[in-house]
Amino acid sequence: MTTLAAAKPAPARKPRHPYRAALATARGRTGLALVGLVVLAGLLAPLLAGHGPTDQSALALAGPGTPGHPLGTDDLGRDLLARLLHGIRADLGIIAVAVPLGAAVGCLLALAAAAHPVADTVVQRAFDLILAFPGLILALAVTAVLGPGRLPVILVIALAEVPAFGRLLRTGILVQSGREYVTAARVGGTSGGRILTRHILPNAADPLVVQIAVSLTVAVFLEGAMSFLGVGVRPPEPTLGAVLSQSMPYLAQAPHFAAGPLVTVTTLVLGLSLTAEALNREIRR
Amino acid sequence: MRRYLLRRLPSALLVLLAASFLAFALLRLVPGDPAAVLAGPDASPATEAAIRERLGLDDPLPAQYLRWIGGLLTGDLGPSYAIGGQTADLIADGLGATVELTLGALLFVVALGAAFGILGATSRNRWTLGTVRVLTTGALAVPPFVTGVLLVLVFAVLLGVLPPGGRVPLLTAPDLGVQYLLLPALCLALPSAAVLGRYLKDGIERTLAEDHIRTATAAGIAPRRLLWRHALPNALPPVVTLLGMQTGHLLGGAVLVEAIFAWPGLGQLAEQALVRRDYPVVQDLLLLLVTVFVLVQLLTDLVHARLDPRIRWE
Amino acid sequence: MTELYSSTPSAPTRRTTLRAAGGGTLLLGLGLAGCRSAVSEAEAPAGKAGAGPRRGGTLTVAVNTDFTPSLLFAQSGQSLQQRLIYNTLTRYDDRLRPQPELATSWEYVEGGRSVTLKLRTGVIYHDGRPFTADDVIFAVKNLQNPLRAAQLRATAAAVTGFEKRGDHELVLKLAHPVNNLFDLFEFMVIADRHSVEDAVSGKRLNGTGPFELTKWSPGAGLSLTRNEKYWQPGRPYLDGVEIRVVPQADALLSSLRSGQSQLSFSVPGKNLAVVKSTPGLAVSEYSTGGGAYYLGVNTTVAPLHDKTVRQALAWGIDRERILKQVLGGYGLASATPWPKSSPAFTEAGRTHYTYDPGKARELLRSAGHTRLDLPLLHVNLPGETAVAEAVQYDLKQIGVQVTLQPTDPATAQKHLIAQTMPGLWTMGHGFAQVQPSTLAVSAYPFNEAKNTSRFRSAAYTKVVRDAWTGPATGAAANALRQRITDTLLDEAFIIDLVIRGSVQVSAAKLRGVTLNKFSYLNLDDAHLVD
Amino acid sequence: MTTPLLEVQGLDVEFTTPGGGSLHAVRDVSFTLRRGETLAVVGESGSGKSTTALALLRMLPGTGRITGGSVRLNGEELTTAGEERLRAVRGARIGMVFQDPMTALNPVLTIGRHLDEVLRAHGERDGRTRRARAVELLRLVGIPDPERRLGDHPHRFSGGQRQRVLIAMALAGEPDVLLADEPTTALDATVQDQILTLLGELTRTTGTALVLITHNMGVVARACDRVLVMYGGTVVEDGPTADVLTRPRHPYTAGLLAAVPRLSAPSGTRLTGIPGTPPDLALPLTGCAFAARCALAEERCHTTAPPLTAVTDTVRAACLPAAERGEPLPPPPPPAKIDRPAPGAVVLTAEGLRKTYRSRGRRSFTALDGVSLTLAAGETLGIVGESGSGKSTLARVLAHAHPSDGGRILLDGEDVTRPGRKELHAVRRRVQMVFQDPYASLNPRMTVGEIVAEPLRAFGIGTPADRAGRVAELLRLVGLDPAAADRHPRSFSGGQRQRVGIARALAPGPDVLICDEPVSALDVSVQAQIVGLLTDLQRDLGLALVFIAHDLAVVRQVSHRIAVMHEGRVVETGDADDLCEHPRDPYTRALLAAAPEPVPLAAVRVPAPAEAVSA
Repeated sequence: MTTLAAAKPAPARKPRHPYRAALATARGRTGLALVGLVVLAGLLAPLLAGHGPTDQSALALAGPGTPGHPLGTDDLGRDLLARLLHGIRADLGIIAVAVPLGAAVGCLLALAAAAHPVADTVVQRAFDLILAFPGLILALAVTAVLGPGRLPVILVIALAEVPAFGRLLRTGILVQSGREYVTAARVGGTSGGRILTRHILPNAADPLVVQIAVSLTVAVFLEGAMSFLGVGVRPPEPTLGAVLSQSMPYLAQAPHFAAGPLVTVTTLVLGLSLTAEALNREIRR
Repeated sequence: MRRYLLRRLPSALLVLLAASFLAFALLRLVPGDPAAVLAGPDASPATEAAIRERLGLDDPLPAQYLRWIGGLLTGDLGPSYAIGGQTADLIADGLGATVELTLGALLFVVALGAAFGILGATSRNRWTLGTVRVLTTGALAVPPFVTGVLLVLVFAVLLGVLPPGGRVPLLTAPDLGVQYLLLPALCLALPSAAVLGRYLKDGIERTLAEDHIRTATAAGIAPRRLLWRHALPNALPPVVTLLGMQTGHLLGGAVLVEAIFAWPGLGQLAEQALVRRDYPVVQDLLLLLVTVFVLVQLLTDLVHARLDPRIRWE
Repeated sequence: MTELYSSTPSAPTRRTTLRAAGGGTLLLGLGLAGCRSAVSEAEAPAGKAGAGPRRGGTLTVAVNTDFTPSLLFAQSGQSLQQRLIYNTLTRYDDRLRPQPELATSWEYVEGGRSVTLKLRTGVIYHDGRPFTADDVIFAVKNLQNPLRAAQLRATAAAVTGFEKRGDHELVLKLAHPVNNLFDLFEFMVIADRHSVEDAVSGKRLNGTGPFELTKWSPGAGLSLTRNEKYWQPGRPYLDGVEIRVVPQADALLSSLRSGQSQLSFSVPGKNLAVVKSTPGLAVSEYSTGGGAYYLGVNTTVAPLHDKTVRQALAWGIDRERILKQVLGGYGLASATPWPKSSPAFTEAGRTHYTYDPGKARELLRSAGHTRLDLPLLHVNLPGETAVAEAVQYDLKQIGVQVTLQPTDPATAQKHLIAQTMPGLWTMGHGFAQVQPSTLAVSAYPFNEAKNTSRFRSAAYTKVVRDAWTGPATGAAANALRQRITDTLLDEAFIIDLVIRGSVQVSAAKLRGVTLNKFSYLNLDDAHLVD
Repeated sequence: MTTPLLEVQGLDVEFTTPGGGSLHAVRDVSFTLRRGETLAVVGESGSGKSTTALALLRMLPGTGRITGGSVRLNGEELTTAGEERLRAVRGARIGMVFQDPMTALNPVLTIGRHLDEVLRAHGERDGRTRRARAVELLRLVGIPDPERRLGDHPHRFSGGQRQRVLIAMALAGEPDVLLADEPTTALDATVQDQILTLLGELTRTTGTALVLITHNMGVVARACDRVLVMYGGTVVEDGPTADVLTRPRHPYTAGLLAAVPRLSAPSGTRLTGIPGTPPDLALPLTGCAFAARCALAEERCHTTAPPLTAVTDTVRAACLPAAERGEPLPPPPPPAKIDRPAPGAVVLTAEGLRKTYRSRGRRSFTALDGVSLTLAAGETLGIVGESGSGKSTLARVLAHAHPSDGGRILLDGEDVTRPGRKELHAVRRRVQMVFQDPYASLNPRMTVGEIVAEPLRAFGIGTPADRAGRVAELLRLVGLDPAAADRHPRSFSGGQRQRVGIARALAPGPDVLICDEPVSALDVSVQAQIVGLLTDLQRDLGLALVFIAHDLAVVRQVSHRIAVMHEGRVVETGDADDLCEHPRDPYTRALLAAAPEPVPLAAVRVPAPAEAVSA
C-alpha cells in the first residue's frame, strides 16, 4: 500500500480560543480592566466602605473629602462611598442574574422554534409582543403585582432580554443548519439532537457572547429608570439607580451626590462596550 | 406589495390580540382598584361599594373584557374611571403631544445616529473618533432622567435660553413649540441615537469590506462618493429596521422623559392612569402603543424591502 | 485564490462631515433664533409704575398633581382651584373665627339645634344665573351623597331640615348640635345644581368664583380667566390664572427659578435651600401647616397591642432630625397632630414625646422585649420614602428591626380604608388645622368608630362625641380637647412625628395671595408689582 | 525599442501578520508590458500573483504596502503617486476585473448606475452621453437588448453576464491596461470560453494590453502571447507561451504542466503531482523557494537565490542549473497506468430519480428529471456537467442527505428509496460522501480527531477507548500525521482538510463513496495528490466511487465510465475514453470543445464549432 509522501502539517502552534484572542487585543484588555475595576469595587464593598450603607447620621449633604466620608454624605447623612459600593454590589447581583436568565429563556424559546415550525411562528409572535410592550409601563405593572424588591427588577430586565437573545440564536441556528458541515454530519449518521448540540449551537453561539455585553449595558440602564420611577429595589438598600434618583433634587446645591454613581455607570458601560466591540471584530474576521 | 402585506397581517393581528389579553390581565392582577382610589382616603366602605357598582367592576371578568373590546371596535371607548372625562379625549390630547415628542426624538436619532455612524466608520483623525466614542458611551451610560435634569439645569435655569418644561403645540405656534420640544426630544433621543450610530458604523464598515466596493475603487470612483452612493445604500436597509424597533423604545421611554419635562403626553397619562388604577385608560393606552409599534414594524419592513431590490423581486 | 481585498477610503472631506452635522445645528438654530423666545413669552409682563395694586397680568401656578374632577367635592391631592371657580359660605381668619363670604350673617337658635343664614344678594354664576338659597340646600345635600366621598359628610349628615325664607335667607335644622359647622362652610363649595354631572366629569365647572374655567387639559393643567361680573367690585386684579401640572420636583423647581411659573405650594422641603439662594423668589410659611407625617400602629398585631410598646416607639424616633433632613427645616416637630393655629395646640402636648432612645429601650425591656421584627408600609414617593428610612434607622437603634414595604399610592390607600395595614405604616394626614373635633370625626386614622389602627375604647368614643356636639369655645371645650390630646398621646395608636410646613414659594413681585384652611387658593386681592 | 507601456522593476510587497511579524508576499518581481500585448501571470495560491496585480493600482488590502521597486506606467512612477493622481489612473489608465462576479457588483444599484458612476468618475459631465456610452459598452461586451437591461439589478443576470458587465465597467474609462484577476475561475467551461474569446477580441479591437492572472494552464495556452510563472512570491520563468508551455526551463513550470490533467490522456492514468506544500512566506527565505520540492535541486540551490537570467533570447528562468544547461528540461515521463481491478457486481442503482425545489415564489425548479445510472463495486463513475445541471443534487439524493421526489434507489438490489429510521442508519453506513469546499465541510469548533471520530460514535464502531487508535489509523491512511488529531481545521491547508474529509467518509467503512467535486477548490498540484489518493483507496478498499466534477479532463483520468448531465437529465453515458474521443451528444461535444487544453494554440487541432450554449 503505497502512501504518498506523508504531507507534513503546516507548523502551527496551538491556536488560542477565538474569544481569548479577541479579549487579548488592546481594546479588549481595556474593556475588561474597566469592568473588572467596577466588579472588584462591588465585591470588596464591605471591606472598602467604612460605614454601613444604611447608617444615617446628623451630618447631611457633607461635601466630598470630609473626614470619614471620602465622597461626602447624602440627605439623610449616609456615607456616599458605602452606598455607592453596596449599590454596585446590588446592581451586579441583579444584572448578573437577570441577563443570563433572559438569555436562557430566549435561547430555550429559540431552540423550541428550531424544533417545530408551528412553535416557530408562536415564538416569533411572542418576541414581537415582548418588544411591542412599552418596557417601563410593564415595569410599573409587574412591580405593582409582585410588590417591591429585587424580583420584579430581575424579571423586567430578564423579560427585556428574551427577544434580543431569542432572535439572535434563532437566526444563528437557521444560518448554521444550512452549512455543509451539518449535511456532512447528517450523512455521517449523527443523530439530530447531537447535530444541534455539538455542531450547530457551538457555531451559532458567537453573536450571543457579544449580545451579553450589550445586554448588561441595557440592564444597568433599565434598573436606573425603574429606581427613578420609585419601583426599584426595596429601600433603604442602595442601587446605582436609586442613589442617582435620590441625588436629583440636590443636583444644583450638592453635585457630588450624583457624581459617584454617574462615574461608575459610565465606566461600566464604557468597559462593556469596548469588550463587545473587541469580541465583535474577532467574530467578524 | 399587497401580497406582502396580506402575508404579514395575520401575525400582526395575533400580536394585537395577545397584547389586549396581557393588558387586561395585568391590570386585574395589580392590587388596589379604581373604586378604592375614587373613594378617597376617608370614604366609608359603602361609598366604595357604590362606586364599584357604577363602574361595573363586579361583573365577571370575561364580560368586562368583551365589553371593553366591543367598545374598542365600535369606537366608543367609554368614560375614564379616575382621571375624569372621556377616555377618547384623554388619549387624543396625550397622543398629539407624544407623537410630536417621538417624531422630534426620531429626527435627533437619525441626525445624531448618522453623524455617529458615518464619522465613527470613516474618520481617520483620532480626535473625531475619540469624541464620537465619548458621546456614544455617554449617551448610553447616562440615564435619560439624569441627562434631562442636566439639560434643564444648563439651558433653562442657568442660561435661561429654553423653557424648562411644558409644551406649546407645534401646530398652533411652531416657533414657540420648537423651543419647548428641543430639550425633551434630545433627551429621549440620545440612547437610541447611540445604538443606531453603533449599528450604522458596523454596517458601513462591513459594506466597505465587500467586493463591489473594491470593484468601484478600481474603477477610480472617489472615496466620498463610494461612501454616500455605494456603501450607505447597502448599509441602510437593516438600519431602517432597527429604526422601527427604536420607535418602540421611544414610545416606551416617553414615561420617563415626559415626567422630567412635564410634557403632557401619553407616557405621563399612562403613569397617572396606572397609579389611579384607571383601567380603561391604561388598557387603551397599552393597546394603542402596541398597535403603533406593530404598524411601525410593518412600515419599516416595507421600506426595507423597497430599499433592497433583491427582496422586492422575490 | 486571491487575498481578500478591503479598501478603506480616506475620511470624507470636511464638506460631508459638515453636511452631517448641519442637520443637527439647523434644528438647534431654528429653536434659538425663533422670532419669539418661549422664555420671555412665559414671564408675566412687569407691572407698570402705579401706586396701589394694579390690574392685569396672568399668574402661572405650578402644582405637582393634576386636578381630579371626580373628587371635586372631596379634599384631594390638589384643590387650589376650588376657591378660584367657586365661593364658600364663610372663611376662617387666622384665629379660626368665620368671616362672611356668600353668607353675610348667621345666628344659632334653640341651643345650637338650628342656625339661620342671611345670604349675599346680587351674586350671579358664570353662566348668568343668580345665586339663591336653593343652591346652598343643594350643596349640603350633595355632600351627603356617598358618591362624592366628602370627608366632612358626617357633619353634613347632621343637617336634617331646611327652611327657605325667601331667596336670600335659610334656616338649617340640625339632628344634634355640632361645633364644626363652620369647618363645613369653609370646606363646602357652592356648585351649580344644574350642571353637577358635567362638573364631576370635568367638562364644565360653573361657579360664582373670581375666575371662570376656560380649559382643562388632563395631565397639563387648568386655564382660568377673570370673572368680569364677580360680586366683589373691582376684583380680581389678575386677567387670568394658569395652573400647570409639573409632577417631577426638579422640573417644578426649575419652572419657578426660570420664571416660567410664579407661585407654587408643592416645593418639597429639601429643595427649599436652593429657592432661598435664587433672587426674585420669596418663601413664606402658613401657620396652619400642610398636614402631618405620622407613624401608624396596628393595635391588633402582637406585640403592638401593648400600650407600653407603642409608647416606646414614640420615644424612639428623632423628630427634629426628620424635620431638618427630610423637610429642610420647614415644619414643626410635634407629638400631637395640632398645628400652631389650632385651638387644641399646647407646647406641653407638642413636646410630650422627645427623642430618648434610652427610655425607649427601657420601656421595651419592661414590656418584655429586647428585639422586635416589624413590617413598615410607606408610599413609594421620594419624600415619603425618606421619612420611612429615617424612622427605620431610629427604631433600629432601639432594637426594633423594620423591613420597609414601598407601595404605590392606590394600594396604600386601599389598605388604609380596608384596615388591612401591616404592623406599622407611615403616611400623612390632614384635617387637624380646623376645629379639633373634625379630626376625630372625619380623618380616617383618628376616626373613633372605624380607624386603621383598629383601636376602640369607650372613653375615646365618648370624649370625641362630646367634643363634637359641645360648644366650640369656652372652658368645657378646652377641657374636652385636652382630654382628646391626652388619650391620643397615652394610647399612641397614631404617633405624630412632624407637621409639614405649608410653604408658599412665589415670585417677589407677586402680592396678596392667601390660602384657606383646606388650602383653597384665594387670589381675590392678588396683583403684580415691579 | 519603444518605451514599454508598463514597466515593473524589483517590486517588493510586505504584510504585517497579526502576530507582529512581516510576511514577504512579493519578492523582486520585474516584467514589462507593451501596448496591445496579452501577458498571463500563472501560479498557485500563495504565489503572490494577485498581490502583484493589486500592488500596481496601490489597492493592497489590510496592512499590505510596497516596500521596494518601481512601477512605471508610460514613464510615470506609480509607487510614489499621490491619492489624487492614483484615482486618475484607476479606471482611466488601468482597468481591473475580479474573480467572483456574484459579489463584485453592488446589489442595490442597477447596471446602468454602475456604468454611469464609472463614466462620471472620469469626467463625462453630460447624463445623456453617459447613457449612450453605457449602452454602447454593453453591446460591445455582448449583453443582449442593452437598452432595457440598464434598468435591471445585478441579481437579474447570470454569472457570465455579470462578468461581461464588469468587463464593460473596466473598459468604460478606455484604459491602456486591463488587469483581469482570475476572471473565469468561478464560471463554467463553456461560459469561460466565451469570456476568453471576448477578452481576446477586445484587446485586438481597442489595443488595450491585457494582464490575465490565473492558476489554469489551459486558460494561459488559449488566450495569452507571453506567460509569467510565479512561485513563492517571485517570478521563476518568463517567456512566450508557445516556448514556455512546450519546453519549460524551470522544474516548477515542468512540474505544474505535468500535474495538469490532459483531456487527451487516456483514462486510468495516474496524475503526477508535486510533492510537499508551498513555502510559508512569513519565514525568511534563502536560496530558491522551490528547492525543497525540486527533484533536480543541487546544493547551491538551497543557498544562493537564483536570479532571473535569460536562457534563450526570449525566455528567462530563475534556476541556476537551468541557466547553465541551455536546453529545455526533458519531457515528463508518459503518465503511468493505474493497476485498477476490473469493476465487480453492481452495488448501487438509480432509476428515474426526480427532485424539484419549490422557491417562495410560485415557480418551482426541477433539479433532477428522471436520472438513471448503475455503479459496480470497485468502479469509478464520473459525472460531469455545468453548474445547475443537478449533479450536486444527485450526489445528495444518492447519499440520502436530501429525500428524492420520485424514482427508486437500489443498494445491492434492495430498494432503499425511502428507508425507515433504522434502515436509513444502516444504508448511511454503507454510502458515504466527500464534499467540495474543504473550509465549509469541517466543523470549525471540533478538532480533526473529533471530526473523524464522529461517524465512529454515530455507528457505534469500536469502544471509546480504541476509537483514538482507529482515528490515527484513518489519518495515516489518507496521508496525514496522526498528531494532527488534536488540532482545529483552521490551521490546515485546503488539501489537508480534504484529506480529513476523506478520512471521515472512510470511518464507517462504506462500500460506496460519493465525491461531490472533491478537487475543484484545490490547486492543480494538490489536486493530483488527492485524485491519486482516491484511486489508491478504491484499489485497496474495493470502493465504488462516484466522482462528480465540472472539469472533464480530471473526470476522464479517474473514471471507468462517465455520465454527462445537462438540466437535470443524463444526456450521455459511456466508457470514459470512448465518450471523450467520439462524443455522440451535441452538448457533450460542446463541453469537450470548451475545455481549455494546456497546449499552445498553434499546436492544437481546430476547435470544433461551439454550439449555442446557455450563457
